[in-house]
Amino acid sequence: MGTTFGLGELGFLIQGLKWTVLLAAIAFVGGGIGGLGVALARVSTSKPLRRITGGYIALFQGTPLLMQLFVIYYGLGLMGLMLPAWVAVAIAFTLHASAFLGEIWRGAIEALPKGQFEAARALGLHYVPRMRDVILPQALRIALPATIGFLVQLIKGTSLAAIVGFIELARAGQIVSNQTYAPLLVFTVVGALYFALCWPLSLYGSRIEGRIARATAR
Amino acid sequence: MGYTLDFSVVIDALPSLLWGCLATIGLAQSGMSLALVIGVAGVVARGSNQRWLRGLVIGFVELIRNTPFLVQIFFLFFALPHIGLTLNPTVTAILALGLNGGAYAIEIIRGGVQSIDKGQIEAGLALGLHKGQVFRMIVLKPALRAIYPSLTGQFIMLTLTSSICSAIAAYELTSVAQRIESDTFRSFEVYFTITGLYLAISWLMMTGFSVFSRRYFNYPTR
Amino acid sequence: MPSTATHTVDAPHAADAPLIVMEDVNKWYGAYHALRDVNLSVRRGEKIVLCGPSGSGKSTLIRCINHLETIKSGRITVDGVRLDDSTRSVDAVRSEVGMVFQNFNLFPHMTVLQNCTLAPMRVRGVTVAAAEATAKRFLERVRIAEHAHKYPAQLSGGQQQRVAIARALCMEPKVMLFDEPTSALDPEMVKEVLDTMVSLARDGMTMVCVTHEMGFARQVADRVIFMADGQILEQADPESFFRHPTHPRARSFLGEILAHH
Amino acid sequence: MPSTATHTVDAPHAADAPLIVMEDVNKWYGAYHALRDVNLSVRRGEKIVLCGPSGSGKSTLIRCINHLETIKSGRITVDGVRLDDSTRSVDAVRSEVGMVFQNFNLFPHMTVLQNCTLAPMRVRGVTVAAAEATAKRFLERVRIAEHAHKYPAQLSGGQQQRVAIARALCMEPKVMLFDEPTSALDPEMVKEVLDTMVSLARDGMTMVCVTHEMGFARQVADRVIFMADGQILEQADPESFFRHPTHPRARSFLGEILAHH
Amino acid sequence: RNAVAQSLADIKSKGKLVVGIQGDNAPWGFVNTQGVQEGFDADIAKLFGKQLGLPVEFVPTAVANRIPALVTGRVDILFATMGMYPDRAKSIQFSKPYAANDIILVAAKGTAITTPADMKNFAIGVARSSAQDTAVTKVAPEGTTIRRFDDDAATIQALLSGQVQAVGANQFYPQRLNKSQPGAYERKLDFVRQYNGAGTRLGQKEWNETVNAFIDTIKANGELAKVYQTWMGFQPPEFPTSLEGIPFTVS
Ligand SMILES: Nc1ncnc2c1ncn2[C@@H]1O[C@H](COP(=O)(O)OP(=O)(O)OP(=O)(O)O)[C@@H](O)[C@H]1O
Ligand SMILES: Nc1ncnc2c1ncn2[C@@H]1O[C@H](COP(=O)(O)OP(=O)(O)OP(=O)(O)O)[C@@H](O)[C@H]1O
Ligand SMILES: [Mg+2]
Ligand SMILES: [Mg+2]
Repeated sequence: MGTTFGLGELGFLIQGLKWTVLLAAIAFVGGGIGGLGVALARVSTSKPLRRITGGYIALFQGTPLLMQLFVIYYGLGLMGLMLPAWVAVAIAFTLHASAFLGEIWRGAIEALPKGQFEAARALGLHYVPRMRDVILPQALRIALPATIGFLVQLIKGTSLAAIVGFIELARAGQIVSNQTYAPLLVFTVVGALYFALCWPLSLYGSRIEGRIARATAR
Repeated sequence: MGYTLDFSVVIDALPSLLWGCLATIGLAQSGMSLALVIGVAGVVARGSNQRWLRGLVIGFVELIRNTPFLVQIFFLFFALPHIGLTLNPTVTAILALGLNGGAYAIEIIRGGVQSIDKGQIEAGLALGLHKGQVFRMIVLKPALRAIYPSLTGQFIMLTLTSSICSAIAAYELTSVAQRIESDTFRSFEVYFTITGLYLAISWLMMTGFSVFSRRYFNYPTR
Repeated sequence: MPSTATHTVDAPHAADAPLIVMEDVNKWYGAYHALRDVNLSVRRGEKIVLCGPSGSGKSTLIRCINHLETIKSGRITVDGVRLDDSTRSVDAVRSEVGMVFQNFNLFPHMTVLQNCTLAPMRVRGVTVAAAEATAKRFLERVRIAEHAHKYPAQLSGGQQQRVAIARALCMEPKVMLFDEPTSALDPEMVKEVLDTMVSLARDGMTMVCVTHEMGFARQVADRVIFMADGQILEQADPESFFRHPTHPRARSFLGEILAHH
Repeated sequence: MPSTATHTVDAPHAADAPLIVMEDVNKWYGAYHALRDVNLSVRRGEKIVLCGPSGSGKSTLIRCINHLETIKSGRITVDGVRLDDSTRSVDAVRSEVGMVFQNFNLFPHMTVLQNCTLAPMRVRGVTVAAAEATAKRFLERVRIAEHAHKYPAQLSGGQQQRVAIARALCMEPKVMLFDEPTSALDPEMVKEVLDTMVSLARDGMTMVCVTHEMGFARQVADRVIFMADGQILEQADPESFFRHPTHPRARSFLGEILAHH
Repeated sequence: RNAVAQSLADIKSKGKLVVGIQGDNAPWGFVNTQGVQEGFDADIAKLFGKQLGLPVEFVPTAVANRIPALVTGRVDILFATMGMYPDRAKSIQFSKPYAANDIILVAAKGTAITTPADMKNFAIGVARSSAQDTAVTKVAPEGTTIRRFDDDAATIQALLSGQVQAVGANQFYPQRLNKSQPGAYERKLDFVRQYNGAGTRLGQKEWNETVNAFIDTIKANGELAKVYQTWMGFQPPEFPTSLEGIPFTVS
């Protein structure tokens, strides 16, 4: 028992990092699809649909991700739905991300000039091509910086998957620190790995934000 | 067989859960106040003409925004003692929340300050006010008003983030819940309940924020 | 040309049947009565200029024609199709009616060409090649074909508005609606857009234009319609309208806008 | 009154010494030379109107006077104080110079009264009561005292601009600078602001105004200064300036703006 | 109510044995840096799998989540260092004990703790929901500062960085603490000897019997002693035949 922090341990952390990336990717893709649905529901003409998705967003934005993970992970089990841990965690993250991305994109859709919707309708475009070809491409562009910002949050948020025993980066860090008795070193490395993952995204996000700001300032 | 939900243990533990809520609100409030101070100070420092100071602020913001809160709070709790600074869990939690919220607040408030018409600043200078006075008396309030929704949104997130402080044994709602859970083994009931309590807390805070906003930002705009 | 108030309807496709018929149309925005018992009929090939003070309901009127607004009571028929809120009737009408807005409303993320081919492809289902051929023809028509691969933001206001006209034409509509197409333009660009509209009018397109360009009205309108408070107060050929407007509101309105020019 | 180009300086507080002196002032924005060797001296009680085409440097000139812009070379002296980038000289000058901007720049989160008392209290250190008494006097002066407790957003543009004038006056400055104070106003509000300025002028306030209101210039200016390309090309009393401008650029400029009125 | 494997036959037909185990509690159960589950509990579970003729799948579970993982059917059985308590026995079915664990208090040598009452003067760290938590909470005088961390690693780290002055520990803590600061820490108090049992869901009579039979077998044939020697370096103690309020079998 008890090793020092070496290449093997670093490898183990990187193994955890892979899971972190995978989890974030699943959550982002799932949340992207779900969020699109939520955003469209929020701007739809159906009042019940708006209400329901509004409540859904309030629930997921008003409770800690930690609780969402726990309740979904064990709540599904309680309902007799037996799923592998990573599936349950992916569902939890997807639901979480859908709420946040849905809200971000709703804001972007509503920020578009009304004239864009009207011009599309006046051309006879139906709902699907109107949204797919005219509205969403513009809205997603406006929402890109906020979306990337949320992706960074999501990557960091995957560290909470540790509480349900998922061995991603943060959990791997705990395990290694437990075996090497060098938690400071280990957590510095863990922090650095998160930083290396998130920082380029953050930079990219603020670059786009600057570009959009300049374009709209014209 | 199977599992039957039984909320009686939760009802028995209600008083301690409510204390936990208060503790969470207290942590969040202190964290937010600190975050606001850091935010405003950071914006001032970010706009200074000292390169190193600007660099320091930018570095701080990027460091915080790109690492998980869990790592940050571990670092404060376990690393600071090695340089002779041993803070108890509650103080550590407030510090961690303040630093984390502060980094986001810097970026948000900076956006607000940039949205203020340059003419406002010039008008203040032309009246003979100094740069600091112009910032405090003329720029700050309209800037805060402009970004109030995103700032309060961030503060709600901070409140929810405080649940992670249980990792360093700070006293707050989640740690109370985990305590009850380990006493009763009634995990589902406990977690369902505190999820509801968190929802109530964030709703309460949102209400508080909007009341404050109506009071403080009571001047009309066009 | 004197104004005729033909009210026979539902005889589709007869060449001399009116293209647009509005009968007793009433429109409310909440508690505000925006159109009051509007009756209007537009013949094939007719050019109509709508004018009137701000808030009189001009935009509302033309937006009702292609169902961008729903009406409370009355009937609107376009080329024999009764607009009745059903998707079928709305689709049928919109594909016959082109519209040009004050703010152009080009899609900024698409090139000029893509702006023009989108609707024909998605609504009419024509092929890319066919849509592009049509688009090029109409871009040529508004003398802007050389900018086909630019994005709207790279064009001047006048050029953008001509693209918007071409985009509407690509659906080969039977009637074109214009809502103050030149009022968002810098003075030097107004003329290029008006010239395009004049040449469209010459080709026999049926047109309903909201505009305060009285020179344009004099040159091409068959009929000038004056609105105030959601009502049509006067309609006449431009000559008589400008020479001796009968309604006092029309007189004061004309006094105002002509003083500016 | 003929223009005098007195260049004696640094004799502070002598009643006949010029209040503002600019000597060989040069200002650059990056590579752009915005003011070229500007020389100007303003006597106590003198009213000067600055005009010239857009981009000629009028705003830049008056902004240099209270150090909203720093200059590259030359000297600016206000009431005997040489502006030298030191906080002391900047403070001294700013508290003697009032400025009114095109866009009013009232502080939206303060009432009219608070707008007017802020600087006297914070800069001069007077008490609330004294500051409010002064503020009320000047609000009375611009005939807006009844709105003292309203917020800027609740006032019309003309009222806002009068508050901005009162705010500047509350610091009891020796000179007032105006940068196109009426050009952001709706036509009906221009007159109320101009009337206020005329009455200020009557009371003997030293004024430097950038404005294209030629009626105002005729009525109150002691001297009209014409700028182009960062240079002062002509200065004369209004009568001669409007009757026979000597510089060709001034002539064409006058032709242009008078055609509009 | 839930579609959970109920009997031995169900598990056999599923083709694998899913075991809930600790992932970071060396030497009981931990995932090594190659990502492979190891430890005392892992070896016992493997023996069980061998006896059943089934491959073993490990699900590492955090201390606080062991019971939920079992109850919701995520795992078939817990070999997860489960201390046998009457309270827990209300939620899960314990088997006969297969391991013993001494719950103790550990602090730096100079720390003035000789009786449980002395704990009042210090901040005591424990891993939340662990046997140590239970023991310290029971024994410590009213008003003692008890800080509950997520796991052993954080608890040990808290002691090392001085955030707590003593920790509720199991028999392995001193060895681990002294690895990082040799000779600095010592056993201060002995609380209890606690027994660990395997956990199954309540009411699974046949399954519980299978587990008990397995434990009897390894106690008898020396396999248990071998595993003990490997991970703890000493021989297994005597195990009690009954514990107050904790039935080993389904009644
Ligand atoms: N969506 C709406 N909700 C409420 N009221 C509306 C809406 N759209 C228009 N109105 C009101 O209906 C009236 C008629 O508006 P409309 O836009 O048709 O006028 P207009 O004649 O086109 O005026 P303008 O020349 O200013 O464009 C106005 O009083 C306007 O305020
Ligand atoms: N901050 C700046 N950076 C760069 N160039 C500037 C800046 N401010 C002004 N300029 C340039 O300096 C020149 C003079 O500007 P100034 O604002 O003084 O002109 P002006 O005479 O007041 O014109 P206007 O009548 O349009 O207000 C202009 O060409 C302008 O583009
Ligand atoms: Mg209109
Ligand atoms: Mg200017």
